[in-house]
Amino acid sequence: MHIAEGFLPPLHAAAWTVAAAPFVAHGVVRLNRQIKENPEAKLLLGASGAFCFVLSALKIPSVTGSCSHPTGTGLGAILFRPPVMTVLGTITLLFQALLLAHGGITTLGANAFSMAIVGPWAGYGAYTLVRRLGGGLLGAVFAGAFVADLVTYCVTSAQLALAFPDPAGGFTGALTKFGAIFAVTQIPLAVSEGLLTVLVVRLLRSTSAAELIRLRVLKEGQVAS
Amino acid sequence: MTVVLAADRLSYSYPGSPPVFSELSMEVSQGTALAVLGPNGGGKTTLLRLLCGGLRPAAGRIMLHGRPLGYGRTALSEFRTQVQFVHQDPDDQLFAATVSQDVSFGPLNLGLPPTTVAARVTAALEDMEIVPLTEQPTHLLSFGQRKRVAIAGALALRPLVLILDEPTAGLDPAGAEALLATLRRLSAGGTTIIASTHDVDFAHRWADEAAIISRGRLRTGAADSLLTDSALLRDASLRPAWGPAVGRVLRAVGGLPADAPDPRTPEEVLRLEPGTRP
Amino acid sequence: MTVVLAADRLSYSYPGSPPVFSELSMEVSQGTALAVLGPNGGGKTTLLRLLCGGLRPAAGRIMLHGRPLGYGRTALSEFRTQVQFVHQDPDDQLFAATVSQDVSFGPLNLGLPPTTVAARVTAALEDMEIVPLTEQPTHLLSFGQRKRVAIAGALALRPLVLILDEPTAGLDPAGAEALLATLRRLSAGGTTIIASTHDVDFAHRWADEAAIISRGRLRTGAADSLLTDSALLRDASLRPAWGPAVGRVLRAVGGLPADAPDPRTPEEVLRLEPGTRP
Amino acid sequence: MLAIDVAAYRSPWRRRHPAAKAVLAGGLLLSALLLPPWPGAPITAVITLVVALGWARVPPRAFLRSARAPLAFIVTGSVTFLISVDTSGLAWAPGGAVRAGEVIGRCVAAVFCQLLFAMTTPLADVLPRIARRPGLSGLAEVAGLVYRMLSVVLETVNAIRRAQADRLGTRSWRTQWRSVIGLAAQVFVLSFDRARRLEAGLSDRGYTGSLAVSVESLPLTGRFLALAPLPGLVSAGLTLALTSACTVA
Ligand SMILES: Nc1ncnc2c1ncn2[C@@H]1O[C@H](COP(=O)(O)OP(=O)(O)OP(=O)(O)O)[C@@H](O)[C@H]1O
Ligand SMILES: Nc1ncnc2c1ncn2[C@@H]1O[C@H](COP(=O)(O)OP(=O)(O)OP(=O)(O)O)[C@@H](O)[C@H]1O
Ligand SMILES: [Mg+2]
Ligand SMILES: [Mg+2]
Repeated sequence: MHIAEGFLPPLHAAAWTVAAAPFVAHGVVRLNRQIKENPEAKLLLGASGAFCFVLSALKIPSVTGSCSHPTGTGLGAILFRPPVMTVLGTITLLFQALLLAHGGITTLGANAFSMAIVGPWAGYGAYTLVRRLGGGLLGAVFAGAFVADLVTYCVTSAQLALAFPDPAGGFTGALTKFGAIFAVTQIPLAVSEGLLTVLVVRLLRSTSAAELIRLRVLKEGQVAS
Repeated sequence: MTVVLAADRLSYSYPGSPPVFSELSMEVSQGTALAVLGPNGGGKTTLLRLLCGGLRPAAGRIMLHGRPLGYGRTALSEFRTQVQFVHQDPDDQLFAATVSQDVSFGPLNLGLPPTTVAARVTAALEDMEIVPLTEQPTHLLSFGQRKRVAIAGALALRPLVLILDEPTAGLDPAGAEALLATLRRLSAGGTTIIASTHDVDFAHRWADEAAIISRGRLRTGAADSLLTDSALLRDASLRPAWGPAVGRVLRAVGGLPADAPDPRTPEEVLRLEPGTRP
Repeated sequence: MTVVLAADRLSYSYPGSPPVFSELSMEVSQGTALAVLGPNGGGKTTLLRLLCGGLRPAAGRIMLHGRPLGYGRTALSEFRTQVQFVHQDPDDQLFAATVSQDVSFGPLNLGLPPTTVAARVTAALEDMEIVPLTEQPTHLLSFGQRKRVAIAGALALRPLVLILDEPTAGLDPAGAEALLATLRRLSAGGTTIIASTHDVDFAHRWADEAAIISRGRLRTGAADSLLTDSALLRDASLRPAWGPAVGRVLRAVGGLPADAPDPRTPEEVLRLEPGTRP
Repeated sequence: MLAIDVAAYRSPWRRRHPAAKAVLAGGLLLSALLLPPWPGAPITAVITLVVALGWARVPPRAFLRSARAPLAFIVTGSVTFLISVDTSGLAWAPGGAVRAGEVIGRCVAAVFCQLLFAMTTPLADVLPRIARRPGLSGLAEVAGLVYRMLSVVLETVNAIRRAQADRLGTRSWRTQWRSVIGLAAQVFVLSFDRARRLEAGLSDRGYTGSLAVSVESLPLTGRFLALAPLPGLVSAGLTLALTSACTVA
């Protein structure tokens, strides 16, 4: 659910763009540093961006039986770390706006704030927390993907509630409404995305251990676990 | 002979492009080996994908045993237990981590019990002569090996009709020879096989029937006559097969008895040199 | 003739695998058309990538004009202004969004002024006969068209040596014919060309010299003699070329004058039928 | 491939400078967002539609088809305006229909402007131009690579998805899960394999860190640029004139 072009009042669209800008700029600085140290990184980043885009275009069967798209922000944040994921996520959102008309240009800032900034950071936080607390890789991955997906949609609901407060209930009333429509239908999907991500990472651990080690998701010698 | 698969006045165009062909009809009889030829962009892949239910025609129908194919989920999945398609690029098809996992995908989807699945996988790997690769990861195999795994994945479903897109592309001559032997063995077992190729000599050696598709038009007929028609072939950016051309000239100059078959390989030609032991 | 490119006791093995070959040596003279043949997995691609500096040998050296190639950044980039490699899969090489953008990459890296770059791009597109595609996006092109763009990208650097990995794979016979003509034109202009292929007849028609690589061993020699040596070819999973085999038998039975050249295509064979106008 | 992308490459406006097209679509977008929704939104929407289908000759079916996805979001989102929620529970929102109508109107006009730009301007013409600006070159080059690899990976993924269907991978809920897990993992392997292969291919072409390419030089002057701001101005002028006429009356 990307906020469509024109849906947000101009002032809100501008404010979210301003809010997202420092995070994206920080990510770009990191990205430029990586590229400067190692020109080949550019190609890996390109591949990672393609991966994020294609991942979010896959249809997954939701536990309720219908099909929906995963956000991919949790897996992306775990694999590439939040700052880089912010840049890749923003590029993905821009391409989705211009190639699929999913999301808009003036709402790019708002969408980036939820899907490329808060979602990845929250997911990565959950993932790190579970690992620090001694949880296994797969448990942490589930937490990361689940939280990232859910938080992304909570932020979207909050953005909409801020823009369109309920005439009677104000911000909280509107948040309840948008929350009911977006976030609650999203819980089964967040579970699905969590499960999918776990199963994918489990598969990758056996087929692409070298890449996961390079991305520092696995440590050397952890492959067998 | 009973017609297994038929196309009835098919039309197709990709979104935003002119039609690849329209009103195209053809019939394939049980047990036939049919070669589909044509220039780059002629429409071979498109035709094969329509025949296997992977693309939905703009107009016209595909018929299996005389019954038109429906495009609902159950109708299609029933159809696919009988008609299987192997892509030109094995990387378009292989997705599981190891060879045996990938080949087991189809039979598992049929809901077969695990022992039957295992038996099917082994049989398919034996058919393709890749039993030693069973537990290898697919992405470390050579191109020719990946191609064999892709075919095994289709065979494991025991299809009535097997459709292959350019099965020899990228194989060395020995690999193509081995594939030829495999296809013949499958045909002998009653499987109907349709394969596209750019290699006129391969088509001529393998196929009973040929279909040439070029600029939206389809010509079908016995492989022997179609693949020796120079004008028709040239028109489709193809060249005649060597074997029949050499046979014809040799017979005319007395190098081959009038009733002898055409040589099929350069080795067979060399054996015709006077003074060579047969 | 001067030797342009040479390999001196090369050895190579991929990490964790047995050596593909060891102590392999060869020399390529200026202006030669050299065909590299061998079975799937024989090591053709590996050899070509070593020759173009894309892989670094475990032992041995590559020499350009007698000077050994260094693997530092400047040495390599100097080397690549003279030796260019075209991959089998054009998607390994094309990265820019449109044809002209992609072809401009090499000349821009040379630091040429914009007008020279533009002239080089146009010339390369003309050479490959794809001027009408100039502003097309690469991802909407057919395989054969992308292949041409990849070759144009190499040509735009005006290399001394052009190395191509299976340039005919996936092309229809007419496309292969057009490529043959292009390679001949480049040779006539003095470019040294090395190409791998599985198509013995293509190799025989195009190449002056041949190299056969199989199970770690390399045999080089004149294309005429190497590509008619049945035992050697069989050993490398190849088959003899049709043309020379047919020529030999026809001469033996009096169907061809002793001093006439071998027929090169089935069409030429058919023209030898008595009573056919030449 | 992606319908919007294909339309952009085939657009008769392909040879117009992207900046001029940005001025045109951006001007219309501003009037869609900043003018009072009634009558601003319908006026802007109609003018944009006329420019897109009439002047830029965007294929109408592709245009409307591409508008479907955002419209679904817009309608779902606006439904919430009809009801109101507070501590006392649910109720019909007074003036909710008007509010929903305003947002839908503004949104439709804005989406049309977005499509007008997207369907006449391929990313291929935009990204290399951005790559020339210092500071942004890394970002734009990475975006360019994403774009290129996207088309290759997407094509393979579509092929694998079809192949999975051929092998009965969409039969049931269970088989669908198995298919999508295998596919998602394969996308990862595939993307990184692509990067590795492109790395080899580019280094053979002399890659040392810069992916600069020459872009076709298009004129950023002349009639088209002069006309570009016009549709936006017309829509603004018309709206303001109508509004003031109504207020006066
Ligand atoms: N996905 C697609 N979208 C648009 N056009 C397509 C698509 N796939 C193929 N085409 C076009 O349809 C026509 C037929 O293509 P098809 O792939 O069937 O040819 P082919 O005979 O298999 O060629 P080849 O020998 O190169 O494999 C061509 O003109 C091609 O450009
Ligand atoms: N990246 C790699 N890692 C490990 N082994 C490899 C790799 N690439 C090739 N090989 C192995 O090296 C050997 C030579 O491969 P190469 O690709 O050079 O063969 P080729 O002659 O080009 O074959 P083909 O005709 O199939 O293209 C093969 O045994 C192959 O399995
Ligand atoms: Mg094809
Ligand atoms: Mg090779």
